[in-house]
Formats: sequence, C-alpha cells, structure tokens
Amino acid sequence: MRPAPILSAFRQALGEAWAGGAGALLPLGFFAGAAVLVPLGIGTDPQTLRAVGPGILWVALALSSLVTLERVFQADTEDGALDLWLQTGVPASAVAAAKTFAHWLAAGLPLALLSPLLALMFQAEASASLLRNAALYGLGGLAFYFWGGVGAALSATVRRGGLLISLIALPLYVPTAIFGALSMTQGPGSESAPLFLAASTLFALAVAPFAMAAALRLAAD
Amino acid sequence: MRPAPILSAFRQALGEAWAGGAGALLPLGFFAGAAVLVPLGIGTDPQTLRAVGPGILWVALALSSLVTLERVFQADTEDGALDLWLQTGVPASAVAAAKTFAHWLAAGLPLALLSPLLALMFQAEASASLLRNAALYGLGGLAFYFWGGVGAALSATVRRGGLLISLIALPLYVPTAIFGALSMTQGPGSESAPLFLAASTLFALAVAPFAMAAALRLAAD
Amino acid sequence: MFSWFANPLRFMRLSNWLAPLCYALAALLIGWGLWQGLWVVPKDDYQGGDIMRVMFVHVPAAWLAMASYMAMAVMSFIWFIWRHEVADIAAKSIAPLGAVWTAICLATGSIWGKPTWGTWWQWDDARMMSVLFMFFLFLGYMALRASMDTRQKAARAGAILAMVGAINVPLIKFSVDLFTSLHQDSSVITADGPKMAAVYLWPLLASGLGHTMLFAGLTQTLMRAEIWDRRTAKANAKLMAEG
Amino acid sequence: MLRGVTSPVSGPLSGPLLSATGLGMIRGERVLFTGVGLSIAAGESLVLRGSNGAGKTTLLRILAGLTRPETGDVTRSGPHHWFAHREGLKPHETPRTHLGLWSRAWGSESDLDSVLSRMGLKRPADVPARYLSAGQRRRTALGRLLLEQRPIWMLDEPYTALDAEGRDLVLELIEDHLKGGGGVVAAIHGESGFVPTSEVVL
Amino acid sequence: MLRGVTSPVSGPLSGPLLSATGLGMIRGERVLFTGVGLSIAAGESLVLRGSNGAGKTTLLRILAGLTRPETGDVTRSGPHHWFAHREGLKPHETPRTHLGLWSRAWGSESDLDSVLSRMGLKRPADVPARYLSAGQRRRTALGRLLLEQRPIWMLDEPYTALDAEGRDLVLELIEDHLKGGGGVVAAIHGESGFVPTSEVVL
Ligand code: HEM
Ligand SMILES: Nc1ncnc2c1ncn2[C@@H]1O[C@H](COP(=O)(O)OP(=O)(O)OP(=O)(O)O)[C@@H](O)[C@H]1O
Ligand SMILES: Nc1ncnc2c1ncn2[C@@H]1O[C@H](COP(=O)(O)OP(=O)(O)OP(=O)(O)O)[C@@H](O)[C@H]1O
Ligand SMILES: [Mg+2]
Ligand SMILES: [Mg+2]
Repeated sequence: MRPAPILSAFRQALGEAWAGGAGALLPLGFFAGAAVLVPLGIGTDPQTLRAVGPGILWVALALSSLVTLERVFQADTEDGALDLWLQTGVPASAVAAAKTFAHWLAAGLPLALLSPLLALMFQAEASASLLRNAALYGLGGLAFYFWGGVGAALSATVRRGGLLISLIALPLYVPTAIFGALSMTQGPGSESAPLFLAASTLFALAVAPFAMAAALRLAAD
Repeated sequence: MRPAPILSAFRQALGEAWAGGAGALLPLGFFAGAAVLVPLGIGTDPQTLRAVGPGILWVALALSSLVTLERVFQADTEDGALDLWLQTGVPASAVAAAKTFAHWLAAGLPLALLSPLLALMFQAEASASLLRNAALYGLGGLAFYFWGGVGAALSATVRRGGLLISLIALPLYVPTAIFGALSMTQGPGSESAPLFLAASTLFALAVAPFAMAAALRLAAD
Repeated sequence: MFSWFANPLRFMRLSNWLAPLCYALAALLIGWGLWQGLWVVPKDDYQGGDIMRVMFVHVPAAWLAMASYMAMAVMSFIWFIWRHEVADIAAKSIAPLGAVWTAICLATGSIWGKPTWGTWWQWDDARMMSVLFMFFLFLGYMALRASMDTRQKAARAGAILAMVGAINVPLIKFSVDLFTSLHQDSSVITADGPKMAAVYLWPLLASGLGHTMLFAGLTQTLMRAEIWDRRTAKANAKLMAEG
Repeated sequence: MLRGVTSPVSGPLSGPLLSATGLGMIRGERVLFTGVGLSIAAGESLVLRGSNGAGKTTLLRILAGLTRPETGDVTRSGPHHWFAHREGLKPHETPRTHLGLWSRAWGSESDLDSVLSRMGLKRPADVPARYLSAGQRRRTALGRLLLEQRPIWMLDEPYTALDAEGRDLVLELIEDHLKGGGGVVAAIHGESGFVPTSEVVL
Repeated sequence: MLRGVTSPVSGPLSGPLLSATGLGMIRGERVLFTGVGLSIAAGESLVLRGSNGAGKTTLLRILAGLTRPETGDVTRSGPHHWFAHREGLKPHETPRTHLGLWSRAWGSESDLDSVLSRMGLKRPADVPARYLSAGQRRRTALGRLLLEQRPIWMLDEPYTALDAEGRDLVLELIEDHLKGGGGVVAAIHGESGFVPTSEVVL
C-alpha cells in the first residue's frame, strides 16, 4: 500500500473543506449560530444555559459531521472524482479514512478546540474540566465523523439522502453520544465513560473505513 | 405575469424536495435527531427539558431552512435549471418565492405541525397553547425559509458557502427568532410578540424574493 | 453448510413443510405461555401488580428483537462474503419482522413503565435508547434497500448497514449492567443461569420459544414470496431480452 | 480582439430577430472579446467559432441575457430557446416529467408523446435523469425546442454526446426552424453540418 | 444483443493488455448487452460504437472495474488511465493543482509545466475549474494521461468539447500511445480519426 495516493486524498479533502467554506472558519459560523440562536430560543437563565451548553455542542458536532460529509461524498460521486480514487490501486478504505480524517481536522477539531469558549459563553465556570471536555469532544467528534461518513457514503448512492442519512447515521452515533454525554456528568458511571468513549472511537476508526469503502464502491457501480 | 411558470417552479421544487429526501419525511429525521440527541446531551431533568423544548424547535427550523435551501439553489446553479428559470420571462423574484414556499411547505410546515408532539416528548403539559405554538412555528418558519433563501442564493455564487451562509442568514433570522421565542414565554411583551412575529414574516415575504432574485441573477452572471 | 441451504430450490422444498410446523409449534407454545402468564401465575406487586403480566409479551419481544437483528446481520455477512442469494432474501425478509417485534418491545415496555417507573419514556436510559435505535436501524435498512435501483445494489447497501449496525446489539444487552438504568438487570439470560422463580420462568421460556417459532415461520413465508418475486422478474427479463 | 467579422446580411423584410453591437467582455482580468457586433434575421443562422476558452459560451450567455456584457447592447425581438452544456435536468426528473413540466410552464400545447418519440426517447421516457446516458440527457433537453415555437434558438455545442442519428435529427430541426423563419445562433466546434449565414470567430 | 463482433487480431508476441469474455449487463430490467468478448494487445485500439443509451459507457466502466458486470470476466494486465464525461475536477482546483495532485498521488515525475503547455493550458493554468470553459476542463483531465505511462487508456467520447486543435492533439496522443505499445479503448460517436484495430458495436 503506497502512501502517496492516501496523502493526496487527504490533501484534496483539506483543500475542499477549506474552499467549501468549512475548514477552520466553519466552527465560527456554528459558534455565532449557537451563541445567538440558542439563548434566544431557550432563554438566558444561567442555570438552564449551563445545563444545556455541553449537549448543544455534541449536537452541533453530530450535525456538522452529517452535513459536511454528505456533501463531500455526493460531490465526489457527481464530479467523477470518486471514479478516479477507486482506480488508484490503494484500498478504498484508506482513501475514505484519509478524506474523513481531513474533514474532521478541518471542522470537527476546531469545534472541539473552541468548546471551552462556548462553555464559558454558556455560563460554565472556568476550570480544568473544560479542557478535559475539549479533548472528549475531539475524541467523540472523530467517531461522529467516521460513522457519519458511513451514512453519507451509503446515501451518496441514492439521492433520497436527506431522510435516509439521519435514519442510518443516528443509530451509529448512539454509543458515542451516550458515552460522551455520560463522561461530562458527575453521575455514577461517569468515571469509566471516557474509557468507553475512547473505545467506541477506536471501534469506529477500525470498522467505519471498510463500510465506507464498500458503500463508495457501490455508489460508483 | 403569467402564473403558469410560477406554478411549474413550485411543482418542480416540491418534486425536488420529495426526491431529495426532504419533503414530508425530513422532519421525521430531524425529530428523531433532536428528540434523541438533545436529551442525551443535556440530560433529562424534566424542568430543563421543558425550558429547552421550544427553543430547540426554533433552532431546528432555522437549521433545516438553511441546509435545505443552500442545496436547492446550489443544485439549480450547477445543473443549469437556474438558467432556464431566468429565461422564462416571469420575474425571477416570483420564481424564487414559489420555490422557497414549496420547500417550506415540504419541510418547514410539517415540522411545525409536529411540534406539539416534540413538546410533549420534552415534558410540556398538553394544552391548547401547544396548537397556538404550532401556528407560531409555521409563521416563523416561513420567515426563516425566506431569509434563509436569501443567504442560500447569495452563497450559491461563491462556493465558500458553508461559512458565508450562516454569517449572512443569522442576522436576518434574529428578529424572527426574538419575537418567536418571546411569543412562547409568559414574560412581559409576550402578548404583542405574535403580532411582531407576523409582521416580521410579512416583511420577509415582501422583501426576500427581490433579494433572492438579485442574488440568483448574480449567480448566473 | 451454508451452500447447502443457499440453494433456493432446496429452501423451497424445506420450507414447504417446515413453515407450517413452525406455526403449529408457535400456536401451542405461545398459547400455553400466555394462558399461564395471564391467568395462572400469581401477580407480583414488586413489578407493579397485574401489569407485570405484560412481561410475557415484553420479554419475548425484546429477545426476538435482538435476535432478529443479529440474524439479519449474520445473513448479511454470509451474503457479503459468499454471495448466497438465499441469505440476502433472508436478511430482506427479517427486516420488517424485526421492526414489528422491536416496536412491540418498545410499546409494551412503555406501557409497563408508566405504572412502575412513573414515566412512559426516559431519554437518557441507555437500554431504551438503544432499543429505539435498533428500531431506526430496521427502518433505515428497509428505506435504504427500497431506494436502490437494482436488487444487487440493494443487497450490498443493506448488508453494509446491517453489519455496521450490529454494534448496537451488545450495547442493548449489556446496557443495564454498564449504566445505571431504570430497567432491571438481566435475570434469565445471565452468566450464572436464570435467577427467576420457576412459576414465571417456564411460561416465559415457553412464550419465548413460541415467539421464535412464529418468527421463523413468518420469515420463511416472506422468503418464499420473495423467491417467487425474483423468479418472475428473471423470467420477465429473459422475455424482454429475447423479444 | 474580434478576429472574425459578421456578415451584414439583413433579413428579407422584417427587422433582425437578434442584434448586438459593440459587445465586450472581461473575465478575471482577461479581455475575452471587444467590439463584437452581430445580427440575425428570419431564416438566418450564425455560428460562433473560436478555440477552447475563447469566449463562445460567454457570448451566448450575453446574447441570452443571462450574463451582463462589460460593454455593448443586445436586442432580441422575441423569446428564444436555450440549450447549453448543463441541461437543466434534475436527477429525479424523467424525460417525460421534464418535458411535461416545461410544456406546462410555457403553456404549450404540443403532444408530449410525439415529442418524446421524435427525440428517440420512447424507451427511456420514464427513467430518472441520473440513470440516463449522456446522449439521452442531451436529447431530453433538446426536446424542449419542440415544445414551443420560438423565433431564436441559442445552442451551445448542440451535437455533443449525440450519435449519428441524433446529429442528423438536430440538423433537421435546425433546418426546419430556419425554413420556418426562425434564427439560430450556435457555438460549434468542427463541422456545423449546415451552411451558416454568417460566422463570428472569437 | 451483441450486434458487432470483435476482430480476433492478437498482439505481436505478448498476451493481451486487456481482455473480457461473456460480459452481460442488465440495467433497470433492461438487458443492455450479453456475451460481449473483446481483447486488446499492445499497439491495438478498440472503438465502442452504438447509439445513445446502447451501453458504451456502462461497458467501459465494467472494463475499468468500476461497475460489476452481471456475467462475464475482465482481465487487465496492468494499470489504466480513465477519462470520461465527468472529469473529476473539484470546482476549486486549477489545472495546475489538479495535475499536481494526481502526479503526486501516482508518484509520477513528469514536468507539470510541460504537460500544461502541451495541453494548451498555459493561460488558464491557475483559473479555478468552476470558471474554466468546457474545453479547458476536458483538457485538464486529458492532462492526466501524460502524467504517467500506463499501458491501457479508457476514453469515453474523448473529443467532446474540444476545438479542432484539441482534437488533433488527442489524436496525436492516441497514436503516440499506440506506437509506444499501449492499448486504447474508446467510445466514440462519429469519426474516430484513427483506424481502430477492432470495433465493438453494442
Ligand atoms: C420502553 C421501555 C423498555 C425497553 C426498551 C425494554 C427493553 C428490554 C430488553 C431489550 C430486554 C431484553 C434484555 C436481555 O435479555 O438482556 C428486556 C427484558 C426485560 N424487561 Fe424491559 N424494557 C422496557 C421497559 C421495561 C419495564 C417498564 C419493565 C418492568 C418494570 C421491564 C422488565 C423487563 C424484564 C423483567 C425483562 C427480562 C429481563 C431478563 O430476565 O433478562 N422492561 N427489556
Ligand atoms: N475568474 C476568471 N479568471 C480568469 N479567467 C476566467 C475567469 N472566468 C472565466 N475565465 C476565462 O474566460 C473564458 C470563458 O470562456 P468560455 O467558457 O466562454 O469559452 P468557450 O469559447 O465556450 O470555450 P469552449 O470551446 O472550451 O467551450 C475561459 O478562457 C476562462 O478561462
Ligand atoms: N435504473 C435504470 N432503469 C432503466 N434504465 C436504466 C437504468 N439505469 C440505466 N439505464 C439505461 O442504461 C443505459 C445506460 O447506457 P450508457 O450510459 O452506458 O449508454 P451509452 O452507450 O454510453 O450512451 P451515450 O452514447 O448516450 O453516452 C441507458 O439506456 C439507460 O437508460
Ligand atoms: Mg463553451
Ligand atoms: Mg456514454
């Protein structure tokens, strides 16, 4: 397995993320949106905001992964880039993983890195746990992107994507969402939750690329 | 101004919404997503859920309008349908309004109609105000879709859409979001808020089509 | 072994007598289990009084929901690796049945939950959520297959989803042990054997076996219909190719 | 930058169907063309020539009113048909629904089935566009020309992706249209298949 | 459904570069073709013929390994180049970045600037693909053929959107490739411009 095509896939995806308006700037849009619309919608009671803050970010991560990746794989199918990638001779799973990783790097990671800021805006107290949470968002977001990639790749074949992708991706998100949310609470089970979160991310990294590859080969068929 | 092309634009947009997986089914996906991920994220304290519920739906409406319409206008530019519509001889604003209205009808209205269900799931008490709120969601959603259409049409020209669209559309959403949220609370000003909400929707209906038309003509240029 | 079953003709011959047998056994077992469960066994106040009798539907439905997902995933796997058409037909036929059993599990669980836990639904309960998602997976599987333009593609797409989604099942099974949940811990299928009183255990097991038989019978019936369908389609294609 | 010249043949009696004067266009700091003038009367055809990237498509879009020229003016005496690279087909539309939609939009009364069979689309009439072959997509879009009589046709590389029979069909359509007093502007590489009244080389 | 027959001329000494036997394909309950066999040896070219929707593109995709045939097998003795309707260009990519990306991906050592000037892309080398003209997009994708020597070329309607000079260029590339011991499979409507070793009519 030569690494050059995989690196190229990664590089093209980064360029695409940037040119498509995702990239390091998208999180800013999300932040603006969340910071403005959410308090408008749910009121500005600090208690409520604090309770809601961490969850909003999980939801934002899940949504951003879905929206981004659906567009990516659909564009690849429509402009013929997918045909080229499938003929490079390296496993499609490696190409898919490189692309997904690039998009997580461009949009998911910055969102996680900025999460302490959002938490502060939502009235959380500044503490070391905000940094710990940022790491958890990064970890969980990676799993979201990889599972979201499976859903997106599956729905790239059919154009009834909209509904389908949420039906497909949501169940795959659940373990990560459960462990992620659990690991940010103080309740019982919250100590071991980060471990389970890490495990679920590892599992996603190990399994999702192959599912994506199969789905993409199907989309080209 | 002959009505036939406008009707056709409406019809094509409805078909597109349906085939694209939006349509009457997309709200279900959104519902599943919101209903599941949000409580997972923010915890299930009934008090919090009840406080958050109405706001979540406003945010979901805003997001659905953005995501849907961005795709619609981008597809129109890329597949050449926009060129055809701009040459029908009817004002582009009427065509844009028909399309936007069709997409609101396909995805925004069902979301509003189902809102009592979501409210119940989020621990609201069953009462007539849920129906009143559904009407408000319908009204506010219409404004979201029209303003979102302006952002989407503007970002169809440049492909750095992702960020741009949220930066453009958000400020336009704010009045509607404020009055919408206000009209669902008990606080001061909540009686007149529905009136202001209606006014902001009327304003959107009156102004947005022309802005959309200008942006679409720019996209074809 | 797979290849032996993989022959549609052999399957047709087998299911010709096996399906009716399954239905008969199902009627007997479910009949006895329900009669015992609904009228004979004493009620258990700890589990909410008479409402606990819903257990004799709820628990078999829960088992069958999980088992049918696993069966669908395994069939998908077999199809994906060996391309035995019967495996794909089986997976396709299992999906709607699994969705129904999952829906029954959810509905009966909610009905039971209202009096005992005081709520229809608990959003952060890992077990309830993961069962709900299994329901979505069944729906997504059917929607995905339906939206493909060829049968081959439908089979491939469905298989990918079914296999990937299988992570949900262990999560369901072990969720009550891993997380704090309103739901009670496993008491029948555990590492140390059943911990339930015999009066409840036997009717429950009978009912569970009965559901399994019903499920097996219905699966075969749906599979037979699908096989007929594909035969007709093949004949049509041949006709068109010649004509 | 105008390397060819339009031949100033005017229509028989009536004024020109389409005329333009002094058209100039800049794209990304590059002057595509300046001082392009042209005019088409009833029964006349104009072929745009030029190497790849010369600006033919851009000029056509200007003539159709889609793009604003940097300088110059365009006058169209009536409605026109537009047929370009991007066919305007939605992935879910079939040839039948696409042509049906536009025939309703334009209020035309032509018979859908006869248009479909004229374009050789009987068989794939109900196949969604995402599954159509390249030529079938082009034929679907070409079918719009038959839905309604319009004096001016603007065609960007009309022969692309068509088989020999499809090419002959388009040629026939163009000739019929010209005979019927219509005008055609087309950007064509290689042989046009008909003798244009004038050519503009960009 | 196979109405044409491949001519069984085998390569000089070596085995075939590409061969297929008994290919059959069904699309949407319609049998596109059955029993298609073909083989290309070094220096040989094969032209796929057939009316719109006959299945040429589908057959090419099967030969490239992108689509699975309903029946039959394909054997390729080495890597191939793929050039089809959809060029694989991202809207933000310029001719230079696109060719640069693939030359890095394939580990090729060819000189980008010379490829660009050979393809006539000197001027628009840094214009993003969304602003390129149709022909410039095609030329960019064709540039990939020059990045790396590969025995088999698969071309779907390679002349589409090219001007006369571009057409000659492609012809020259094909002839050079064949002389150098390569093989070409191309779906072409109208004149192919070269004399193919064999033809398959679908
Ligand atoms: C919607 C809510 C519910 C869902 C989704 C649900 C789901 C399940 C599942 C998946 C199982 C099989 C577990 C296994 O075999 O390990 C199960 C078993 C069981 N459930 Fe529920 N359940 C719900 C509500 C309830 C309620 C309210 C009760 C009673 C208070 C209950 C009592 C039981 C019992 C007794 C078992 C048998 C456990 C065993 O013996 O292994 N469930 N349920
Ligand atoms: N933003 C831009 N920056 C630089 N050049 C641009 C820009 N936008 C367009 N162009 C150039 O303008 C020209 C547009 O040409 P147009 O599409 O009209 O060509 P054409 O004559 O139709 O060519 P073809 O025969 O290939 O279809 C191209 O050369 C393109 O590179
Ligand atoms: N799902 C489907 N249902 C019905 N027909 C289909 C379906 N998918 C593909 N087809 C048909 O299969 C054929 C595909 O042909 P293909 O694209 O290979 O043609 P082609 O020979 O390349 O034609 P062209 O010369 O127009 O490019 C078309 O006739 C198309 O209508
Ligand atoms: Mg052009
Ligand atoms: Mg083709």
